[in-house]
Amino acid sequence: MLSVALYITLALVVMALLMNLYRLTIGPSLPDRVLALDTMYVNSIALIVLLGLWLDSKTYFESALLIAMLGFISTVAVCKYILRGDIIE
Amino acid sequence: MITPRSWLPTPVLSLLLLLVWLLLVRSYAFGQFVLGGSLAILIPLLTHRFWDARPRIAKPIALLRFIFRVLGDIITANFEVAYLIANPWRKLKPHFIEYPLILEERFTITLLASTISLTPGTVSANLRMDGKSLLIHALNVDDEEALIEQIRERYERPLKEIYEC
Amino acid sequence: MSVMIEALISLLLIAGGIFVFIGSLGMAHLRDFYMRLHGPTKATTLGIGCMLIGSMLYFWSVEGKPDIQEMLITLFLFITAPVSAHLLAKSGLHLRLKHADKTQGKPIELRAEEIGDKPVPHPDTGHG
Amino acid sequence: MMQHLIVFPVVLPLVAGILLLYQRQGLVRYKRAVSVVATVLLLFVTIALLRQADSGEITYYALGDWQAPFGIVLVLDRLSALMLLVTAVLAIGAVVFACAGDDEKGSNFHGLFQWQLLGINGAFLTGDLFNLFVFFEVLLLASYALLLHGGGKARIQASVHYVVLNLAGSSLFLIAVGILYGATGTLNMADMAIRVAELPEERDGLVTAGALMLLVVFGLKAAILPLYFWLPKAYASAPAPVAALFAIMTKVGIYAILRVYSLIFGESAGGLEALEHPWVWWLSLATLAAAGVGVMAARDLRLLVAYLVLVSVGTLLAGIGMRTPQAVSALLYYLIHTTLITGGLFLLAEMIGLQRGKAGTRLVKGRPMVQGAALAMLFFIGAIAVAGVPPFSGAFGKALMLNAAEGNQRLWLWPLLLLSSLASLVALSRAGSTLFWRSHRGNTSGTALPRRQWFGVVWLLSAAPLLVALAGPVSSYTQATADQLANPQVLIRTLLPDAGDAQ
Amino acid sequence: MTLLWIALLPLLGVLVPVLTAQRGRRFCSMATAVLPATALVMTLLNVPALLDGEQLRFSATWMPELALDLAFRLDGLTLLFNLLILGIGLLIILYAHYYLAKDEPFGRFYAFLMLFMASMVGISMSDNLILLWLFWELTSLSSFLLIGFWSHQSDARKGARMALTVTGAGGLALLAGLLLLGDMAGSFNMGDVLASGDAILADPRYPVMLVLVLLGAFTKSAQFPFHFWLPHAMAAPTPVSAYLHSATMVKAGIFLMARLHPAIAGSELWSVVVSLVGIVTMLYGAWFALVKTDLKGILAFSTVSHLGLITVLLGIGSPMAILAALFHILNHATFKAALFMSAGIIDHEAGTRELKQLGGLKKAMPVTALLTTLAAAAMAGVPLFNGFLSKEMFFTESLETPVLGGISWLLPALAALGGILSVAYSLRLVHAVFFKPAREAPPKSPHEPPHLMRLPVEILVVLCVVVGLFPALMATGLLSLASQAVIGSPLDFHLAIWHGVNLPLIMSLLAFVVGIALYWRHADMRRFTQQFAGVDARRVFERILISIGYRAEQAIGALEGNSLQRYVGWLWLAALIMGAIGLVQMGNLTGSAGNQPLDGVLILGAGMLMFGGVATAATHRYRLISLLMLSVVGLFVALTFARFSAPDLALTQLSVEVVTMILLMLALFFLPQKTPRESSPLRNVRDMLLAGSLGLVIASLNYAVLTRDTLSISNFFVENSKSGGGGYNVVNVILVDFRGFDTLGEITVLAIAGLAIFKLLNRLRLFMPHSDGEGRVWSPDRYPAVLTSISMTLLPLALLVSAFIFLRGHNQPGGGFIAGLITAVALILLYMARGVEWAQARLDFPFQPVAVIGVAVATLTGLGSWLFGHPFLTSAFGYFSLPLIGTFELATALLFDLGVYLAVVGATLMILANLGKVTTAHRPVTEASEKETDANAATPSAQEPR
Amino acid sequence: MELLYAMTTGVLTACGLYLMLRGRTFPVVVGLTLLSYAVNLFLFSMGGLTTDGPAIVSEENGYADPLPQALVLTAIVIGFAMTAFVVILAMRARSEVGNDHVDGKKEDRE
Ligand code: NA
Ligand code: NA
Repeated sequence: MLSVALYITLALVVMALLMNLYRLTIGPSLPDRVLALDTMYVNSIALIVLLGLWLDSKTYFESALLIAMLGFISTVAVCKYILRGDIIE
Repeated sequence: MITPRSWLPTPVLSLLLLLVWLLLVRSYAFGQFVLGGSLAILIPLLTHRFWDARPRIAKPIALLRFIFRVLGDIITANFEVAYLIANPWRKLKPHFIEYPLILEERFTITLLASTISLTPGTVSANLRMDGKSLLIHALNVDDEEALIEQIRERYERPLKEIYEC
Repeated sequence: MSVMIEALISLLLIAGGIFVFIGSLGMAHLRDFYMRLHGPTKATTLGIGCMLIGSMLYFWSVEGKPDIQEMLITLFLFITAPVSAHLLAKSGLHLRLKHADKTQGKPIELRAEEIGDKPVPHPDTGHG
Repeated sequence: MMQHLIVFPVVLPLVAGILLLYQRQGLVRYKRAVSVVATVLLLFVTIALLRQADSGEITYYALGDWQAPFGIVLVLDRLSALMLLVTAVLAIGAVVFACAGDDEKGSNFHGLFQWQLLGINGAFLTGDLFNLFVFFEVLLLASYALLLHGGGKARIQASVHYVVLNLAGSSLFLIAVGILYGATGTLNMADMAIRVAELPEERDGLVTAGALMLLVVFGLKAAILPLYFWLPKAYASAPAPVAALFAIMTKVGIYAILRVYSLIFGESAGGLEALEHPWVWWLSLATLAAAGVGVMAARDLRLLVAYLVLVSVGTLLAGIGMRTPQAVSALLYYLIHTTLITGGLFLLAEMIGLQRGKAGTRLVKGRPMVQGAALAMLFFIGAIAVAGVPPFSGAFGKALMLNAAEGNQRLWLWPLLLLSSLASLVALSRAGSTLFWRSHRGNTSGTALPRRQWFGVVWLLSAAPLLVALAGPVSSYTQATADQLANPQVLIRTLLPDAGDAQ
Repeated sequence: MTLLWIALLPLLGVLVPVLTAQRGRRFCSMATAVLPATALVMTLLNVPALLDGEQLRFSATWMPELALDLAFRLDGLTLLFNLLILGIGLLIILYAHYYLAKDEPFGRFYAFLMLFMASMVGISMSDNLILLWLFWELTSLSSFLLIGFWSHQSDARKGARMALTVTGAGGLALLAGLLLLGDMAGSFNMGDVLASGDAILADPRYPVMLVLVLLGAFTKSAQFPFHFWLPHAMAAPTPVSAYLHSATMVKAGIFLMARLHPAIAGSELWSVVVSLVGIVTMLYGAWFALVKTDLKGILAFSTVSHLGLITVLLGIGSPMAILAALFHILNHATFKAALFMSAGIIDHEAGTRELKQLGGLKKAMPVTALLTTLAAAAMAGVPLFNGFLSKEMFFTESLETPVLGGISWLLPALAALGGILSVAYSLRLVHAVFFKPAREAPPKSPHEPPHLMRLPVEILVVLCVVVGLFPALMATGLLSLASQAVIGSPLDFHLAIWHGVNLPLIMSLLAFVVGIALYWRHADMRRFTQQFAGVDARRVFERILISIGYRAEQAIGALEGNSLQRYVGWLWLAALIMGAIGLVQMGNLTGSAGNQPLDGVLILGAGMLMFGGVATAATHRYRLISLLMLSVVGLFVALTFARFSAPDLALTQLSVEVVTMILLMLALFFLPQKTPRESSPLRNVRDMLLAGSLGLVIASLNYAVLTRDTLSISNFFVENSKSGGGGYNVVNVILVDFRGFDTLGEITVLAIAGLAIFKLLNRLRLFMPHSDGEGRVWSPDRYPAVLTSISMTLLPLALLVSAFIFLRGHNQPGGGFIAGLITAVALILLYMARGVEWAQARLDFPFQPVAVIGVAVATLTGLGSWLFGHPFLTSAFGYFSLPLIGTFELATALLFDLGVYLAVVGATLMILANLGKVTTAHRPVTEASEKETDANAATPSAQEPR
Repeated sequence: MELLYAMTTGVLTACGLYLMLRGRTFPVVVGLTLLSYAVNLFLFSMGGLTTDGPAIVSEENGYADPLPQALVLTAIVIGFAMTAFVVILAMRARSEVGNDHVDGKKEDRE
């Protein structure tokens, strides 16, 4: 049962990622692309979690944590760039 | 003279850090308490200079109540949004709303803005530089005033109560 | 692992997957940037949260001891997601992205004439 | 302490660098003292190492006490000892010269200088392919920083080319190391030699690809023909003491080629033996030709010296391309000579430029120099040496190289080497007569040059007569070095006593 | 040992004038003369031994690898030359003492002269081919210095360079020739070489060797067509012309041919080439001697001519011809040196060497006139002078030797022609200077020179006469020794003035009659020559050099092109070829190892990566978008690492990726936001092809490795990680222990990057755009409040996470590097959220020491193992127990990792914070020099980047 | 799977190589970064691809080859340092030369 659920979830996440990619590619605006990238980061946390379940291992927990943290920071940086140009001022 | 003020400037934060440490290490051995405890003391000492004067929590119980309310709202909000997004026949009525703030502290305003973003169909889009109003984008709004009133009563006033009295 | 727990975990996972999917779907197909912002901010965050809780329950039950590490990630997401949404919206407003026509309310951010400053020619337009 | 001596050439500059870099500000005198003392100590250490290596025994140092092939080992044989000594000698000239004031034209000169030495020494000592990469990066990044020391448009522009190309080269290095690791499963060069000898034939293609790509990387560092283009401008625009130190940088590439291919692709490699050979040989000749043309074309003394470096690169690589112990011996002698002399010439060019005021080092009529006679004498010595004219070291090196060529090799090497010598001679005589003879009439102006600068130049250029006076011992050392390189089995057995029978 | 001293004394003599120059010219001149005089005496002292038939040799090993010995010999030939070199050298010193003007640097002049003398003696005495070459090249160098002595004159500079170029080129050819010769003879020892003539002649490489050696000899001895440098060498002071360019240096080529005669001369090739070149040179030189109007020019061309004559004799090669050659060497040296010195005296006293301005000097300088006339008579071959004798011998040999086969009659005819010309120019020289009235007045009013200045001329002229009168007495001994040295066996000969009336005598007489007649009709001849446009060899030479320089510049420009794109293109092409060679050699790309199955997630990941890569490249003109695409690649690379069991890598990649993004965006602000479309489509296609092909090669190699079994040494690491390194995380144990040395280098690189970037940022002037690429002014909200609040909340959390990642690194994924980056990124978030000023005020410590301390901690950890007698970087770990806490592990590796952590934090902050700082609009100092910044650093308000 | 992996590194490498052949500093830097990602993937795979076996001792499954991982880690760090340097060098070059052409010239010659 769990593995079926895993498959279904994986499929959903994969589709989500593809939609992120779609938005990233077509834009049209810069914030759209950034939003898509940010979402891609978050969705890849899902991938990592599912990988951990699949392999029955918690080794990848920190990767997920870092993606959450660093994805946020890179989004902040790009937004700052759009807003102010100079991200450290 | 070493007072708790000087070596433990933010006890709540320290407690939180200790908790997070235990979450991280997945062990509740005494050694980890020692290690986590020292970090929980050390890190605030190192970082308190980065903290602005922060409003104190006046009513912790109210805070808890607030948190649970928001959690519940998040869940319902999500179902609502999911429905709005997934249902292709539903006509959306997006709306930009000016929300006049009564909160004054930046930190609490941030909490409010985050709460708004996480809950039903609203995203806080811009906190005006004067800190007096918040621009909110709502996905589907029939009555602007009702929404403002809802936010005011459900989130802003409790926050004001918790932090600013 | 009991069937009940397994079912619960499966449910959480699939629910998470659906939320994640819907979040991205919203981002992909809604009409303007401000609307697209809603999906990832809420649905995706909750979706990941569900999956994390599923994972937490799984390892809890497999290893037999309480293990709520995943809550940390969830906490993180709940702290950061609204902030990034806020900043993104701010960026969108700054760039004066068009909103769908049916949107009600005209924020001053999008009223060009009220900003008042004139665009300065960018030094790089001529390259070099 | 003696058993740790091998690691000193790495640790000493590392520690000196730490002391120097700990604070960016600080007493100039203190920094100079630390830097010079560290470099002099390095010289003593390398002399001791050379004597140790000259016994003929190969010694090694297992870092972290992890034996080869698992840990990283530093290998001291005649070749590495020689390269270390040359580096230290060169470094003393450069660092003392810098103490005359060049070091204060930007931040952190001495610390970076020491760490540059760290990278160079590490590259000469290491017996591990990936560690070689790491040290390459250390020395490259330090060289980027030093190249920029003092700033200026020309330097920046030259740096862009130099840096980007070398970064591209680093990527190729990783790919090549990766392939070799994938094909052989090891990183230790001695171990790799054993494994290459035993490898099934179906892996030959992989090893070939890895080895040849590695050759591209080393060729880039060594500045072989289609890859040398970064060199002239970078060297010509570098601050003088840095340019002087750079004289050893191309030799790092040459060393690497010599080391890797003699060790791994020696006789035991079967079908893969000497796989680098045709490339090195033909491209070295082409390099020699291009360098000769460049020498004739250069209109600036620094650029001229840079092309002379390139001539030496062509010559040295030709020595590798001949692949006989005699040729290797010849190239090593030539290497000592060319490193020190071109280093000295870079320093000298700076002094000449300083005294000529606005004309700088451009080969145009300029004002007469205050200390023209002494500078002219040094220039004359350096020019004679570098052009390969007796009575100085270059002539001996060149004669050795020519003599080492055999059979058909002579047909190619001799004309090219001799013509490039002629080009050098013509160009240098033109340069010398323009700089020292063709000056404007009238009063000399400008101030006397600091003593430290004189010391640096004299120190390096004195190699020219010394290498002649000591030609016997030096060349017998290089001959022994070449013989040692021709018999990599000794090194392999020393590092991997258990695997010795595998051959 | 005496031989060594003879060779070395002149060399030591170089130092004498340098050291004594301050003590006045008289002292200096005398001191300088001492050593060569001693060497001369020592040479003469060896004559008895030589006459006894002793082999005088000295040999010491110098450089066995090059077969180079410090080997000298003294035989007849050497004796002859040593006498010439040292004897005339001494006279020249005397002459120069008077010749040089008061304010000229005589010390330097003497030093150069001694250097030349030493190298000439070396050539003459060398008993080793390489040694000979060394001295040979030294003569070129000293000649360069001496010709260029009056360096303020353009003539002198150019003449010097031309001489150096020609003789230097010849010297290089000679080196090749001598190396070949030594190879053919199997030894570089002169004796061995001279003894292996047969083997050498039989060697197939003989012609090549001969040509090379002769190139050396001909250039040095100014043989046609390499003669042109010699007349221009006359820009040198006259003592130099007399010494180098008539008496000695130009004889070096002749010497070489004589010296190597037994080894290389026995072939037809030799006879034909050498005699032909000689005869052409002889006539050519003589002709120009006749038409030149510069006194030294006439002498120079006559020297060329006489050298040609000697060369012909060596080409003929019969024993008597060689004898004649040696005799003429001696004779020419005496009369030509005398003539040059006379010319110098005339120049010195009259202020000009131009024939037009000279004339009738007989009255003003009678003694000089007499001396010059006598010397010129010797040159013309007038009987009773030494020149007559050797010229007679030349005529005789030209008649007797069938060198040129069927046209052998040509040789005596041409020889006679040479004689005619030499009579004519000698006559002209004397007549025009001393007897004919002057057409114009000379610049100075001439008078006799000081007596001692004339003394050398007198001595030489006396020699000319004495040898001419008593040849048997004066020259037989020396010549028999010399000829024996060349021919190898004693030669029976008799020198006499009168051989009866024979064909050579008739040729001599003919030469006189026609020669005088020719001078009579000199004016017609001048008119005849003036039809031919004069070719100035020097100008041609200069033009050739300039054009070579120009062409070289163009060629190198075309090759290098100052184009990074081209350089990178070459690099890729090289890699492509090399990789492709490996692939071609590979029989089967797919190896034996099994293929693992694919799944959807893998396909998605691969697709994302490929798409991201292609999109990055495709959108590169829109830089920010390209960056976002790059970010996708970075994210999925991290996920790939995670997928293939490399959690450490995933963590590292993630953190590096974010920092890289921030960095790139910081930089992008100051760069153009878009790339102009400037590459031609053709170029784009070419680049794509190149990149694509190399990509294909890399992919193929990757595939080939992946489908083969690994043979890795890694099991060792897995097995020893816990027991030997004390950690469960093998990757981390490799990093901090097994290969800790790599890591030490790596953090050093990081620290250097920080330092290097600091250098780059120094005095950086940046243009701050007021608006973005579309012309929109920036948002006025510098620090959005929401972000500000959240950054403060995240910092302690991030630090905690970073501590967690750091501490667990040894056993679980993590480690100092990742922890360091997390810390740094969290701090950078503060910079972004609150601005530089705010953050800097709170992070009030400089970053450089942090980075360096990091390296220091790692280094000290490594050094610590020395205390326990272990090699650098040996790790130690242990398990300790404390009450309540239980057992825990302490490892030095953790300390090492702490160093890594500090280095990363320090370096990253140095990079990012400094950059952020530099780029901040309201920083007060933009162009502050670093020194000022450094000086300010002491004050708390200092604005320097850290 | 191996084929797909190899194709991926190939495509990424090619894109990086292509960008490095551009004439402006920024694309070159981006290309360099992309190339180093590709190279890291390449180097990483030289020990083979292991799906379930992080090199943490005591997990029962087969281990991934830890050595390439350690090498890649070092390579990532060094690559980061180099990228940082070259980015800022590009900025500096622009401020000195006035444009961002890799050869410091405005017009393209081809
Ligand atoms: Na979000
Ligand atoms: Na900034």
